Amino acid sequence: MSEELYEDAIVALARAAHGAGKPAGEGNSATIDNPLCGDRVTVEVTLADGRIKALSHNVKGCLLCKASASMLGLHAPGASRDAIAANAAALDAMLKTGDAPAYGSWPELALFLPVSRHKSRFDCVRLPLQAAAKALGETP
Amino acid sequence: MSEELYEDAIVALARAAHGAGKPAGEGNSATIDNPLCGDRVTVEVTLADGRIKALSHNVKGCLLCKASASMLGLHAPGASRDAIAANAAALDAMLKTGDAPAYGSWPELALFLPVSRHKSRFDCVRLPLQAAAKALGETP
Amino acid sequence: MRFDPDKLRSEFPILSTHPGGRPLHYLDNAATAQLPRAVLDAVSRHETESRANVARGVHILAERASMAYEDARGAMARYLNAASPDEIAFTQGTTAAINIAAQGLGAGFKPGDEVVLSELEHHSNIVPWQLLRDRTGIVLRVLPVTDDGRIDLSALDRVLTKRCKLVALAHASNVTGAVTDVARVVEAARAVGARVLLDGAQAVPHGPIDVQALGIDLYALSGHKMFAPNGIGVLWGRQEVLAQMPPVFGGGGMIRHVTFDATTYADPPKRFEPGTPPIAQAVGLGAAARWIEALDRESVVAHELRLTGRMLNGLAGIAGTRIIGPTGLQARRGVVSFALEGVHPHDLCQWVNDRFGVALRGGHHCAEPLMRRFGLDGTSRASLAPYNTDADIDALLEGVADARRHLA
Amino acid sequence: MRFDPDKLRSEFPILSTHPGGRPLHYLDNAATAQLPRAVLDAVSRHETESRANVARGVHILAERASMAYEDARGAMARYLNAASPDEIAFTQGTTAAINIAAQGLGAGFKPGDEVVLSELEHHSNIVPWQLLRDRTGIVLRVLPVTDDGRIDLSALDRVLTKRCKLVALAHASNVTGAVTDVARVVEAARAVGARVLLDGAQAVPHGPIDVQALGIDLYALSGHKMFAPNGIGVLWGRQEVLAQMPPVFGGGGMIRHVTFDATTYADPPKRFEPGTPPIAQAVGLGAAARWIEALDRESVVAHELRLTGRMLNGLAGIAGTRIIGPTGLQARRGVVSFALEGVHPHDLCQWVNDRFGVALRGGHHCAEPLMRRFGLDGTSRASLAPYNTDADIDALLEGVADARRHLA
Ligand SMILES: Cc1ncc(COP(=O)(O)O)c(C=O)c1O
Ligand SMILES: Cc1ncc(COP(=O)(O)O)c(C=O)c1O
Repeated sequence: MSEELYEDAIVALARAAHGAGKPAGEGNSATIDNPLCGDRVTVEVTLADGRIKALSHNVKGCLLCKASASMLGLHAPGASRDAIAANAAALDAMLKTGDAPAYGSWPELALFLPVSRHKSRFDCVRLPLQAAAKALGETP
Repeated sequence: MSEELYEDAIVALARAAHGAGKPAGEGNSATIDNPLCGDRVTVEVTLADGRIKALSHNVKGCLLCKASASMLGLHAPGASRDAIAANAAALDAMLKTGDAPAYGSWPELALFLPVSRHKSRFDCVRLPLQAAAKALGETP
Repeated sequence: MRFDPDKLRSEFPILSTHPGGRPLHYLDNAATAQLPRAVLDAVSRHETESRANVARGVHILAERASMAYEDARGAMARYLNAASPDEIAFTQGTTAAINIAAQGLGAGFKPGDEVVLSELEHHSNIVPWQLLRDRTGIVLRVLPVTDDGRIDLSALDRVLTKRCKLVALAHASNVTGAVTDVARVVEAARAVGARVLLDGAQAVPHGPIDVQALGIDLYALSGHKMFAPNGIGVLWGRQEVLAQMPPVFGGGGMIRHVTFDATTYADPPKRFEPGTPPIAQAVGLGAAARWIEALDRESVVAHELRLTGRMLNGLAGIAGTRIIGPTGLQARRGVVSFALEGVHPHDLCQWVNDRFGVALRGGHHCAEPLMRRFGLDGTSRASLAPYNTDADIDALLEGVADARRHLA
Repeated sequence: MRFDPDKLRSEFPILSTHPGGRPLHYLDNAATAQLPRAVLDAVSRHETESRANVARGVHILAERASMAYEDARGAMARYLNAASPDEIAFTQGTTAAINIAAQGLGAGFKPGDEVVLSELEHHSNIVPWQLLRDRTGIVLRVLPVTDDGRIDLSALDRVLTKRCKLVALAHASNVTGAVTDVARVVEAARAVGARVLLDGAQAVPHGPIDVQALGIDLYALSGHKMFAPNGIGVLWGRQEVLAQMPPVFGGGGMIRHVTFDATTYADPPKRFEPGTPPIAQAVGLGAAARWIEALDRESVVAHELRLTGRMLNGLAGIAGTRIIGPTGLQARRGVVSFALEGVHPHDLCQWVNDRFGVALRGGHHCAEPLMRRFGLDGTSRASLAPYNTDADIDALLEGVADARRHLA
């Protein structure tokens, strides 16, 4: 496991920008600010049969935040609410403990493991998942 | 010269309480508080021909303050305004420098020399002379 | 392990100095307590290894400083048994904490609303409410003090009305040492729907507090009286109480967004921490809380009570002394005020300092209304910390007797 | 004697640590400057030899603490060339100082009275005035900022009206480094009878100030940016200005007499220092002022200017960088903000920290209106102190170029 925050894979994930796009206003959308740095993430989700049909996000933020949103955009379509919540919980646990993410999590989660040593950056990675939870009607 | 603040002579001077008495309301009177300890000195002076005819003081304060007021009560009657001011200045200089008081000052001034090492007590000794100056219409 | 005050003393560098050429008998702990190595080292380590501004910084020193600052918040949350670290706002001290509470709560008060204080309050728990009164037209009502220097809680029924919005009292008196019966106060306050603020300046040095068990709403304390540096204190408030309070001072760090038209504010506790906070001092406070927690509480309490008894008995044996406060050991701290007939407190304090190396405090102790209650201009006060010993009390008693012989 | 930054570095213990295993290139001085031995020692000596509460104490530690505290006041009076130490009120920092000024002056403002700020102010010189506006109905007017990040003083004529009571501006910007032409501001303010307050947080670290020569009325500063501990700052005010200000916070030490009916207040500066002040921190601030005064000012200024030039040139040579602020060396301090296209400031700061040991600050720098002026959410900022060297600048430039290669 790399010690470095900005592995090539994370830079590539951010650049891939899966799911990036202005909210079309067709689903439930939610915006969360990072109170520390003024960054802002908007996520819009459309549900069908209790699963996520589509998800788009608009990120004004750092590379870590963009990479995290891209990971969300990659995996959200077709996922259940529970899957989003489980991965958000796995992320929180990984950041807090510094241990590898729980088995069965999205594979890209592991890319963020080095962030666990940088408390000031936790929120950068969390923000997209929190916005998704909020859009899904959960208390973030 | 003694190193001690409370020489017998100072205790005796305070006890002698020359000039102590409630203001009779016949002369000019002035009250000064010690903002630090809440002590209070009132001095009343009666003038005749530019000299002090009578002086009385009322001290709510410590022994140093009472001794200083007693010194004032001893020497003020018959003294000129200038003499009061000169002794007040001599006192200030003595406290500040720690040197013996200026030649020609009231002899009891020297009793207060050890106070020069106790900045928190300067005002205790000064207060009566400041109240006298104020009663004499000078800015204290 | 038996509690050993002499061993404890050795943790405090200043206690082995000889100011003025005499061993130091420091009995002015209610004014400011001394600093143990653990606190001195925590602060200096912080300043030489982790010093940076907090929040928004991603470099390693900024990360360390932010973590240290939030860690201190956690330590104080534990010390007070707060429901969450978010209930801990760092302030400059008790005085700042009470002012912030007064202005913050005051925004919700209407003219005629009542705040109840007591006659034994420190000026820092009087003047902020007077400033608020001048601005908003609230009414201050005052609980009297009994002859033995306690807040007279039998007057609660009479003084607390339906208009009472807040009862703000000392948890322990800085003059008489009396500890307030908080349960009774809380019960009376709840009965009229009022909140309760405690001025904990004199209570916190004596061990952890359980604000939840006390059932109160707000708590104020100072670091420098609990073995921590100057310039740091805490305003604790229940989350919903702090959440209702608007900001008092504005600046960096307490905002959500700023435009010239409209600014939005951060949630508590940040809302009450504008500007760069006293970071190293908070680190010192956290270290102090841990240091106190590590003491054997029962032994320390027993030790201080024993010394308090020795002091009370000894003073009673010197003709002309009068204790201002409880003469027994129930519900009191080791803070003993007394008057010596015919001797001004400053003369007494100076005498015992100059000739016996005893550090007392003399004067009105920022409690003029209480002095008036007892017909005095001031008292002399001896106040204990765990590092005080029999030798300190002996020096005090010898000094007072000697002062009486020479000055009374 | 030639100025030797490497020798100076050796006075700062933290600068020879290797946080994260790399030499420390500390370029976050505008957020908080580091502490020299002289200051660390002054504070620790105070805490272990003279620690006590100030005022009203007659024991030897109390005497020492009071003298040390007043001595620090004297040192700051000299540093600012105040007319008297009584013009120096110690506060928690710049933010507290400006809030006290706002509430204190505000007591004399009427609805419709105007306070003039600028678009580059730190939130600490915006929000206090907004809180005052919300309470009193004053009007805030804002001087715009030029394209090179200076307060646009050509707008003074338009923005200052007869209703203007106060002009409150940064002496130097914490984002662009621009130094304000105070003479021009004072002239315009005097012409409409307005007072002038300067936020000196970013000016005081660079050497003594002459408030009398500046012709201003109030000055605010923080210790932690001028090589002193956290939790201490100064509000300087001309005697007659402070004398007109009512107290803002109440408590012990700022009163003349207290009764429940009416309390009278001490004269400035005590009026603005309620409660136990940050004593040890003031001692540290006094030591810091003396430490700065002892530097060879001309050499330090030349050194910092040279490094600033090197930084500006170097950044200009990296494609995609944009300087926010003056690109020349006239009337500016060694505070350089820049944007790197396609790279978020936090990513840039993290990169140069993790791989090059360079400590920068990224974000809005508590100046959101200024960020909006330049269409940015944040910048990266490098800021100098006398102990910075060419090696620090080289590491910065190398780091930025490297970040661009990997992240842009
Ligand atoms: C220009 C300016 N004003 C005000 C402040 C606020 O100072 P402090 O946070 O020390 O109160 C700062 C620094 O943060 C600043 O750079
Ligand atoms: C009971 C009480 N309340 C309030 C204060 C004020 O605390 P500080 O001066 O640390 O703000 C003190 C101590 O001075 C105190 O003893």
